[in-house]
Amino acid sequence: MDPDEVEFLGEKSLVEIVPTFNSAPIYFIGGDVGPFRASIPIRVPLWVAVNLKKQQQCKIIPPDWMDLEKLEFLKEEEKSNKSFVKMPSDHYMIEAKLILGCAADDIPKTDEIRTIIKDIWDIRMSKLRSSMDDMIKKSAMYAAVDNLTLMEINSIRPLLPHALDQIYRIKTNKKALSNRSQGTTSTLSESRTSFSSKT
Amino acid sequence: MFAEKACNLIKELSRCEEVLPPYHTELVKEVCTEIKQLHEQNKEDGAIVANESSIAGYANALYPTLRIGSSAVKRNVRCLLAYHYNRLKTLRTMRWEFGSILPQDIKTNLSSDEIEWFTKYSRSFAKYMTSIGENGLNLCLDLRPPKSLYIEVKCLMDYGKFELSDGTILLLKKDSRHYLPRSECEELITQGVFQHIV
Amino acid sequence: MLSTTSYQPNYFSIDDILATQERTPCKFLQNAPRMGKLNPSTDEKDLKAGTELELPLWLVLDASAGRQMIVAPELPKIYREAYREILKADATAVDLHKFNLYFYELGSYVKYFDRREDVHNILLHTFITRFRFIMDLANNADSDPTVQNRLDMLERRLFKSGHIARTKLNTWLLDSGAPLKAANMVTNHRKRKRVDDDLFA
Amino acid sequence: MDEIDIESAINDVDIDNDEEVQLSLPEIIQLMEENWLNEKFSPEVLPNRMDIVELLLDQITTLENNLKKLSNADFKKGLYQMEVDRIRFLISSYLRKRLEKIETYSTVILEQEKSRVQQGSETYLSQNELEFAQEYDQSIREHFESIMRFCPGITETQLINPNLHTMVFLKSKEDIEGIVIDDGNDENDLIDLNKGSQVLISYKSVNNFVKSGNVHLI
Repeated sequence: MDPDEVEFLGEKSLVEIVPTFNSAPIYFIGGDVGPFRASIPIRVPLWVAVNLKKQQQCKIIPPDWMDLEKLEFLKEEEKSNKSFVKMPSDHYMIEAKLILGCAADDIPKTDEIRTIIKDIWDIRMSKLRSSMDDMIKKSAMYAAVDNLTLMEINSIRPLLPHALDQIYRIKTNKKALSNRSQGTTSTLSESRTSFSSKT
Repeated sequence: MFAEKACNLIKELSRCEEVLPPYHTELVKEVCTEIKQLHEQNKEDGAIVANESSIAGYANALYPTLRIGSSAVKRNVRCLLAYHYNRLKTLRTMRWEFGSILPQDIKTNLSSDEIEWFTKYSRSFAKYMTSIGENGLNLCLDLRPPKSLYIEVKCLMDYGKFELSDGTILLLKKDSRHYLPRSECEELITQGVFQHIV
Repeated sequence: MLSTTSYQPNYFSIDDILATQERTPCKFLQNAPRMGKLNPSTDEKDLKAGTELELPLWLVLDASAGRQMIVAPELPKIYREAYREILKADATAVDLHKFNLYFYELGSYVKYFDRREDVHNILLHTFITRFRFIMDLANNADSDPTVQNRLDMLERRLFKSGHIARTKLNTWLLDSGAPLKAANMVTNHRKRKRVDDDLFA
Repeated sequence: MDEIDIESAINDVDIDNDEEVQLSLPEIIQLMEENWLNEKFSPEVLPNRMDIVELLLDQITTLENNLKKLSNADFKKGLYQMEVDRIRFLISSYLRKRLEKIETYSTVILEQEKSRVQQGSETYLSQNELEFAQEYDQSIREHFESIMRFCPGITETQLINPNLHTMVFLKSKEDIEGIVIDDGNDENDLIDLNKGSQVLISYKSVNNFVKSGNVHLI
């Protein structure tokens, strides 16, 4: 999946804005948004917020987690923890990118926030690389990825699943010599081998 | 060696991914000839093995030759079909990317069977798209998630007149720039007429 | 093939056809009349039992299958002990392409030529050990493009798909929006056309 | 155009879903997204959801017709159009993915569909997809026949099967017990999934849960 497709899914998460206009609700197929009253905060899908912001029709209120102190704490936690820490938002990277990208003027200390989110992302990326290597070394055909966000999961695709597919194929490719014929169909034989480290 | 030529057909394809090399009529013909000859020979040998052997056929002196011969036919056929199959796969993608009319210089690289197949595929595909929902749905559009309603594009060639859905007519000249609804120019971007300016 | 699925051979797959074209040593167990042409070092019409030859894998597989074996297959040398030892010592240091462009695919076929599981084990060991190397290569945007010359075909596919995904992610992280692009084939067609045009310039 | 038009257009929907209670439109979009992801990552073609595809297409057609009446100056027009584009992307990407698989595995899929009909079970393809699959499959066969005309009768049908062992990521929507992990060795482990948990696992271990909607691929 391409990152912009993950972003597409993340854009549905809600974010608070302060509109500069008055308007009746918008009746989206995906649910009503509004009514809008100038200066009264309201929650809208991220893609709506970004579009309104680009037209100078609102201020975006940063999500609670987009706060330097909280992020510092999160970064330390991520650093000291061997496993992945649960992120405050399932789409933190997408929210950060889109909100900081268009509403820097609404958010204090944008640069610091941007840097620290990137730090957290980098720490997690490096953990991901070691986990992938571990998994391949053990040829593990199962892994829990509970605290990974969709964008992070997508960052190890296709490499990890494809490498495991190939390991499985090498492992199970044990057709008996007698019933083999060149260029048969691609069905895998069901026979198995006892080699490989136990997962 | 048997099936060497057939394998050369495959090597030709493997050298150019995502472009279609000219249909190699001559080599295909040579492979067909090899198959035909081997097949005839196998039939002859097979008859001898079947007739002569009072015991099991594999005791016959010609049995090893027959085994090798039929393996060679199988291999030749595999390469021949794979050559054509993979070309159709590329052609299929071309229908999605170029639309139902292929550029002339690509057309000249196709066999007449392939041109016929392309027309057939194009028709089935169009029929399928028309059948979706009440008004049909063009699957060659909306390839990426929408980001903004309007985008800036640069025209890469003298294209001529282009009508927007509201009836406005634009004259598209090389290097001209336009600010247009994304949905209206996506197809021309895919076809390389427009370049999306970010 | 589907762009998103990992490699799996089928009847039409180009890689499987090329992998089965690789030469494998074997010994004829029976006389094969009129097959002397398989042996380039003699002009004899028939091929005698006992002749040792290197033949394409597809032929060796067929001729060695079933109860009545025409040829006895042997392991290509790159899967024999001396080479296995090199891989065991440090698989990441090996130029696998020099071993064979279809190291894993060919190996998956010929591993049955050996009764023990040594070849099977070395295929897994090699793949698993070299994964980190391939991952780092794919993640490193400006890695030297010639490095991938040391990969076998299966590894190259992995590298390539990983590298493309990584580049897309990096672009996403840096840029405000991915531009809409001309289709791949359209771009290739243009490029090639330009080359063609240049020839006549 | 006044707001009522759009509102009535949107609220005018009755979804008859025999399997579950009536879903709201936001829930239907959610379901469409899950089916899009399922189709994107599952190696085989899944039971079609043309019911929700058609429902959403009707919605956007109505909405687009109403939009023509809305002044270009109204900022809401752009947002409505954007949502229409989002849904259309979702649907067309979903259908493209299905078509891609239908073409690649046409022969196998057609056989499976035939046996589904014989067993009286629900077919996976829509009627239009089925027709497309048949035409496609036949066009390939005819192409091959034409090539082999010089020496008929020496080819057999060659099947391309999806690799059901493909590793996939999923999110569980329910608690599920006793999923078998096939790691290619002789022993198989069992695992349980909690609602909301995410795992990387072989598609073959979970394909039934994907089809029943207890989990969705991510």
